[in-house]
Amino acid sequence: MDALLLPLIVACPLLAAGLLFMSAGRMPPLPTCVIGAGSVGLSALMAAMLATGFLRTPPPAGALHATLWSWMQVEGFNTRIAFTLDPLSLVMMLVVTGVGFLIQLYAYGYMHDDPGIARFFGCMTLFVAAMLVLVFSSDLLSLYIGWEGVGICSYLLIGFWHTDTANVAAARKAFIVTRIGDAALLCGLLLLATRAGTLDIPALLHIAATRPADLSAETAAFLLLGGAVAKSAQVPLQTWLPDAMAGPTPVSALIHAATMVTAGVYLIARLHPLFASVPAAMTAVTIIGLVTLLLAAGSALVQTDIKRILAYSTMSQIGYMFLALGAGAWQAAIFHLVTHAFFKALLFMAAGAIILRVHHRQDIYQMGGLARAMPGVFVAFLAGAAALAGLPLLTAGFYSKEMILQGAWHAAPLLWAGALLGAFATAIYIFRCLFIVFFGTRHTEPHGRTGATMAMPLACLAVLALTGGWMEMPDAIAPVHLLSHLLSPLFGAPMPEGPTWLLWAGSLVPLAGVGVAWLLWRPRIQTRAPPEDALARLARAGWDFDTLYDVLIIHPFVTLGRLNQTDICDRLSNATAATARAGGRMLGRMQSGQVRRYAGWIAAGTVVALCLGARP
Amino acid sequence: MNATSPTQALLLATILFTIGMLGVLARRNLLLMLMSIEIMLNAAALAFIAAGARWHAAQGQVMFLMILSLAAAEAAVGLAIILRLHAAGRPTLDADTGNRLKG
Amino acid sequence: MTALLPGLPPALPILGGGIALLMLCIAWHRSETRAILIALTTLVLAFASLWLPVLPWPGDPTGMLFVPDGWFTYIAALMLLSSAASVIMAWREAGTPADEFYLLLLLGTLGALVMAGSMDMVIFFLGLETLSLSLLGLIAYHRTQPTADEAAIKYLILAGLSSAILLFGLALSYADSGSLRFAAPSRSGSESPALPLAATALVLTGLFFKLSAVPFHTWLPDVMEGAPIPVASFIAVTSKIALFSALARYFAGADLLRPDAVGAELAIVAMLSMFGGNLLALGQVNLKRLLAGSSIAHVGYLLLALLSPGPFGMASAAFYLAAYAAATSGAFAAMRGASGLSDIGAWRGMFHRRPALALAMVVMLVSLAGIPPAIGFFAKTYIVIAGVSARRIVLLGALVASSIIGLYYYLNVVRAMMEPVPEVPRAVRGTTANAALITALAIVTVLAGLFPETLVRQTRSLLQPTPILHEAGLGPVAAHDMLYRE
Amino acid sequence: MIALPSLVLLPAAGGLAAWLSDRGPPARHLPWWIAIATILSQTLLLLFVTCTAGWSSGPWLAHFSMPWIPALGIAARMDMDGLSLVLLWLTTILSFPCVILSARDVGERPGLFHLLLLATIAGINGVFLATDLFLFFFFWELMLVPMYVLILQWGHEDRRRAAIKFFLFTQGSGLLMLVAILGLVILHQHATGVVTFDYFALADTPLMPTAAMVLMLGFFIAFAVKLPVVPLHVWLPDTHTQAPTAGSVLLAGILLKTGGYGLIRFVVLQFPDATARFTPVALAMGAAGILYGAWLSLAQDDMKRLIAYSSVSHLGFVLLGVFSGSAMGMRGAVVQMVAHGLSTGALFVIAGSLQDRLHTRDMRRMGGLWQALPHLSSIGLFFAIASLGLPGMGNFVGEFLVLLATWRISPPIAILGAAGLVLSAVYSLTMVGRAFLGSPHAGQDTDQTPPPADFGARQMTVLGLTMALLLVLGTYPQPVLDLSLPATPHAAPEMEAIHP
Repeated sequence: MDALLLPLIVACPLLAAGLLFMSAGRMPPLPTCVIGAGSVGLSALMAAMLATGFLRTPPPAGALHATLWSWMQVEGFNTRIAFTLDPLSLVMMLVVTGVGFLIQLYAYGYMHDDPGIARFFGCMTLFVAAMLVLVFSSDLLSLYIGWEGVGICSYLLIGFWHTDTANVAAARKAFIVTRIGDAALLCGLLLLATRAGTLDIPALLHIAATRPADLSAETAAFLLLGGAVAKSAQVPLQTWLPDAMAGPTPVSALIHAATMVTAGVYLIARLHPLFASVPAAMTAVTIIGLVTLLLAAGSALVQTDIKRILAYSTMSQIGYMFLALGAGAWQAAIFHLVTHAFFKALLFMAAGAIILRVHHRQDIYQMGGLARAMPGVFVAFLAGAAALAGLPLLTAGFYSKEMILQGAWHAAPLLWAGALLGAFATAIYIFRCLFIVFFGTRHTEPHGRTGATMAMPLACLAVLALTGGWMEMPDAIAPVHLLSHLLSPLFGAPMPEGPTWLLWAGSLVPLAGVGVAWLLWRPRIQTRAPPEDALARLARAGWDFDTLYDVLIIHPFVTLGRLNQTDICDRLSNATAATARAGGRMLGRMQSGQVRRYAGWIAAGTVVALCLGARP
Repeated sequence: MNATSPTQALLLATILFTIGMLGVLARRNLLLMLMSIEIMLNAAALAFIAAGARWHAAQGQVMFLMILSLAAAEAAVGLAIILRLHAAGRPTLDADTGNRLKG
Repeated sequence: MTALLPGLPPALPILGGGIALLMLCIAWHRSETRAILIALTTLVLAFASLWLPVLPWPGDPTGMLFVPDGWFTYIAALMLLSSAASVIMAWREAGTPADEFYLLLLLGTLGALVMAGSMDMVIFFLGLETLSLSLLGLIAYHRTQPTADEAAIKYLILAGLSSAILLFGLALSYADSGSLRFAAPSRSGSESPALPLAATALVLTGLFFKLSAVPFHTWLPDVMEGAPIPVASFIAVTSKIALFSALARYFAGADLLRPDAVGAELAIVAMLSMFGGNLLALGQVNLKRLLAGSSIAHVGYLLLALLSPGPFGMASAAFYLAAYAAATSGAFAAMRGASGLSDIGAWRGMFHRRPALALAMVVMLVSLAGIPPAIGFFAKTYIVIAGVSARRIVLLGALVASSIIGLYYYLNVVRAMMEPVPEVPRAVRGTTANAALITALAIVTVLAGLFPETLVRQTRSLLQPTPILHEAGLGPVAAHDMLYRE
Repeated sequence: MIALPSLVLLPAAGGLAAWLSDRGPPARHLPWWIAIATILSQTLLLLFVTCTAGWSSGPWLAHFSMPWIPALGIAARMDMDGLSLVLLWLTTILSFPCVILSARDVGERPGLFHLLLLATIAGINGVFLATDLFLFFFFWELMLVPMYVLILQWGHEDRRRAAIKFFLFTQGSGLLMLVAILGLVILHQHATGVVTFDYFALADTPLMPTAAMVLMLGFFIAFAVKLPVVPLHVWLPDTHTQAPTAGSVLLAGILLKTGGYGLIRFVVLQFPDATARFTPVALAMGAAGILYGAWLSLAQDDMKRLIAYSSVSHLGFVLLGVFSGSAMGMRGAVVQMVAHGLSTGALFVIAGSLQDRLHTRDMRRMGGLWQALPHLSSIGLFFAIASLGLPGMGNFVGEFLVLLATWRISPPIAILGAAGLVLSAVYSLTMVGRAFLGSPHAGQDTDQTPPPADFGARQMTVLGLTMALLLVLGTYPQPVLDLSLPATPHAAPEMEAIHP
């Protein structure tokens, strides 16, 4: 029965998406939303049932399997469309469906007067379905379906308001950059398939566990890492995420904060034995995570667009997860993934609520003093910010970040220091944003009020963002280890905890950060102008990766293509034709019309023939 | 009888032939071209005679007669056509000018 | 009257009789209708008589002056049919009075037939000159057309030159071998090896000129443009067939695969003709000149077949001659049907004005280009088979390359015919006879292309290599009294 | 089995009927209806063939043989194996969009148009069935002529050049193949003393390595021009751009596939050793084609040109698969051919209908079409996504299998192929972005009269079915995969099956 629920959870949003696309925009908003959100809610419900069943009576092998059909079966390779529910995918499933459902609700409030709402909900539900495929698949190739599926949905949704060319460009950029990673991932799959003859994840992991890591294993690990990096917007393929904010805010909340961007983390966690067997890859993951964490936090410090701030913060938070993965603290990574899904979605939706009410302005310097105007939103945003900053004890972010710091400490104190620095910066930039937006003098008069459909999800997520962390606590506070126990069959026992002063450091640094933010941007001395020195501009531009790629790759490629627009190979054939015509003209000249010339040709021919005869 | 051997006769024929050919190539006057062709034909005829003499066979002379008749026929038709050209208003007998058929 | 003379096929006397009759009629009272009737009946009778038995030649076969073998029969059939086509085209077309026109046509056909079967220099020479002299008359026949005389005088001078060269070559070979047998002299048994080679080279010049192979081709485009359509068709088809068959006979005994000067000259000329002809046609705006170029190119293909001895060589050549004859006469007939429009520009939009005619023309061009389902496709394939089996790689390459060039101008005409043009005053229709001719030829071209089996069977092993006099051990003396047997 | 030749004769006869039925304005659509009836009956016939095929009697499913030119050992012989069946089905399916969508309003002389269309289809069917090399070549040439006339008569502004280019390239390379065929025949004759054009007999001809290589190249060039393979592709962009919509669909959808089919049947299976020695070059050419085609299609402004170059890129995968030397690659190549036929055919339909509506193919003068033509644009988006190889669509299955097979013999080439996938995303999305999305083009007046009509039920149905097929092919390709492995000529079908 449970194994049968598994495909149903996917099918539900899929069918809804099909229905919505079929309707071709002829359906009024309300039923559209009911179908969209309803289907996701339904699968959330089923997911909850499934989860409770799973937790109450864990299946014999610790996982549920549902093989749908055999996809390709040719000599030397076969692959199936097969789903598996194990603790990891269980967690992901709950996040995707739960947060997804809330965001769908919110989206109705946000989009209900948009003409293309059917397309919007169609893509959203399709995205949920693809994400679930990604999560459930027990075969890397069917996982790849979901992997690319979410990519295309993100393309469609970023470019949702397609009349603006900028949005279209942003969407294309997002898809293409991730596609580069996907190509790497595909190569990894090819390599693994050639090596193992199958892409069935358990089989692969078995091989990785038994066979010593050879060159091909290392290459495969790095190729997969490439895919993960692009999907999760890590250095050096992170450039697409800030632009992706061009999409409607619910999209940013669902795809570019809660779920899709964390797919890379999920992939690495899913294949952790493979990575664990390749130390070099682990180091690479760690370094990528740390670098992204710091760079993104740095950019977030100087952004002026509220959504871009959140985007950069997303990058840096995923950097945390990569750091944890690289450090081998798998549970920590997943834990942070979950909590991050809560509070980042919350932040985005709160930001969306603000944007909606200040006439779609996004520049924080044009807001300000909104705390009184929209207290509910303020509270929600505050909760989210606190969780993101990881204020001690009462926020989810604190516990997950704490766990990561512990892991980093075990891997290398230096990493720990870096992570701590990141935490400090995080606290600064998010509270900078909060102070500037909600305190001080008001610059834009908000209109209307945040509807219930938007308020309700905000409330739920706010609660989650605060309490969500209690599922896993350090022993020093309370010996609660629900998550790591749940995941231990996969990841083994969690690491032992470090000395207690780590905990102190981890809880004081964010507070310090908040303090600094208050000193700098408290209402009294709020400066109206963002910092304009070179470093700030560089950081605001995301450290100019875009320009770099433009100059190095895109521009030369496109220019050369333009130059060769009329295919150079074409010249060859034209040249041949020209020579033929020239020959024809020459023979025409031979046809001078003068009989003596003709006689001359005959004589010449005869003489040549005679010479031929005389030669031997 | 052995004043001239067939080989010498052949040589003479060859010389005549070459002269005729050069005439055809060099002359621009249609009449003279025709005459050069006659020379060539006669050279061929002479060659046949010589060959016949070499093999002591009469076939050579037969060929000679044939060629003679051909030469006559050609001359006749050629002159007729030249006359018609003149009638058609071609000013000169210059073969190089006034050609409409070319290219 | 099955055989007046032993070994003489009845077709020749029939033609002669027809000619005489026609002359009498002309002398008595002119009438084009009667003339054409007589001409046609003569040709048909001659054609029918090809199947009559020929009185066997008494005595030594090597002494025959004229061989009515299978090759002769086949070639003669082709030539009779194609000159019949010319006759039909000429109906109401040649300037009045047209009686002598048919007379000359018959005369030329007679010469061509004689040439095709001749084994002896004298006979060959007679046939050749009969043909070319009557051609002269035909070319110059149009009084009104100003270019006719020019074409005629050009043909006269060049033909005279070439026949002089040919005769000189024959004389040399006679001087060398002492026999008038019309065959390539073998170098064995002659004291001066240069002599036979020179002789062959000169004879080849003569033959190539009439065949209009590059570089002896220059006269053809001009003459064809100047001559009336039926004559052009006659030159392009009948006389070429005759000349090619003579060439084939000339080399019937020789081993062309042996790498010597003759083989080299043939190969070079073949290649030059393929490229030259196609390139020449490439730039033409006059349909007659275009067809002249294409016929030059086809001579090149035929030479490839000739140069590929073996089971397929002559068979493919024979097949190709048939395909070529049908398609080329058809093309000229179509031009005649379009009231002699020879400017390609005038053919624009023909598809919209006269679809049937245009369709026929397309069939002919497609056949000439060697595209299925027309017969030309299989013919070309057949020749390529021969070339491959004889390993003529270079020539095959030339064939492929030049055929691609050929495709271009054939399709160019097709394209011109398809272009939509503003309605122009519709051209005067050709005669119904001509229309029937076009239809028949088109049907033949397509059907024979789809089912070439019968023709393939017909053309197999027509021309047996004939022994050369020297090997027969027949001395000049024998040749001497052989001459006086007539 | 008489059904095989009737697969060729039926469309031809239908075409003739359509031509004769062309009686001017009052019954303007009569030829169209006749054409539809023809392809419907062809579908039924093919269904019949599929059902009655001898599934049990080995890889060869159906046979027909009858002497044609016995003097030269030429027979009208047709045999059908799974590969032929798949491609025949592709032909039949694609002839529906051709006729139903793009052939309805062709302007003057609809009868002739349908005649040519159906004649081309007949020739293609023949190519997929013939197992007598002469017959094969006959059809190979035969299918070009009507296509040439189609382009010439109903093509766009620069049609003359395009048509003649198309014809010269394909025909010229065809002549090379002819020489190669005859060379094979002659060698076979020298070896056995028998002149025959029979595929199965010739496949067993003992050949010197060099001879085999030369002959193989003769065939390869002909098929490479058709497929097309860079640098022999130059005829394709012009032709596809200038051809009328139906012509483009036919060209891209099916005609190019004859090249792939020929490579499989007459190159790889007939000259295995030579092929093996030639593989490195072929792989390099394939990769070059993938990248070069994608690169150039990225640079185009003309929509049809862009799609044409994308075909060059996609068919590079076919070359890789065919020469990967493994059954997996072969199957992948076939799936790729089918998927490409469907997706690119549909894309050409869309480009064509855009040209009918906007009278331009220049994407610089399009943009923001989504408002005016939501249905058309969304369909275009779908097929663009399909052609960038999204998993779940047929193209991905083909590309993945091909790449997997390639990786086994040469990872670098496979990596280049994967890079091609990135580029395919670039050009597909560029096309979508420039044509359908963005702000409505300034020059393209929004108040044009009448506003361009969006896709109606007819188009939506046909294209919707095409989408469904692509999705099915992408999610459940097994039937095609099972069929697509070609039967070897050495397992010659038993005789009594040939003479029923």
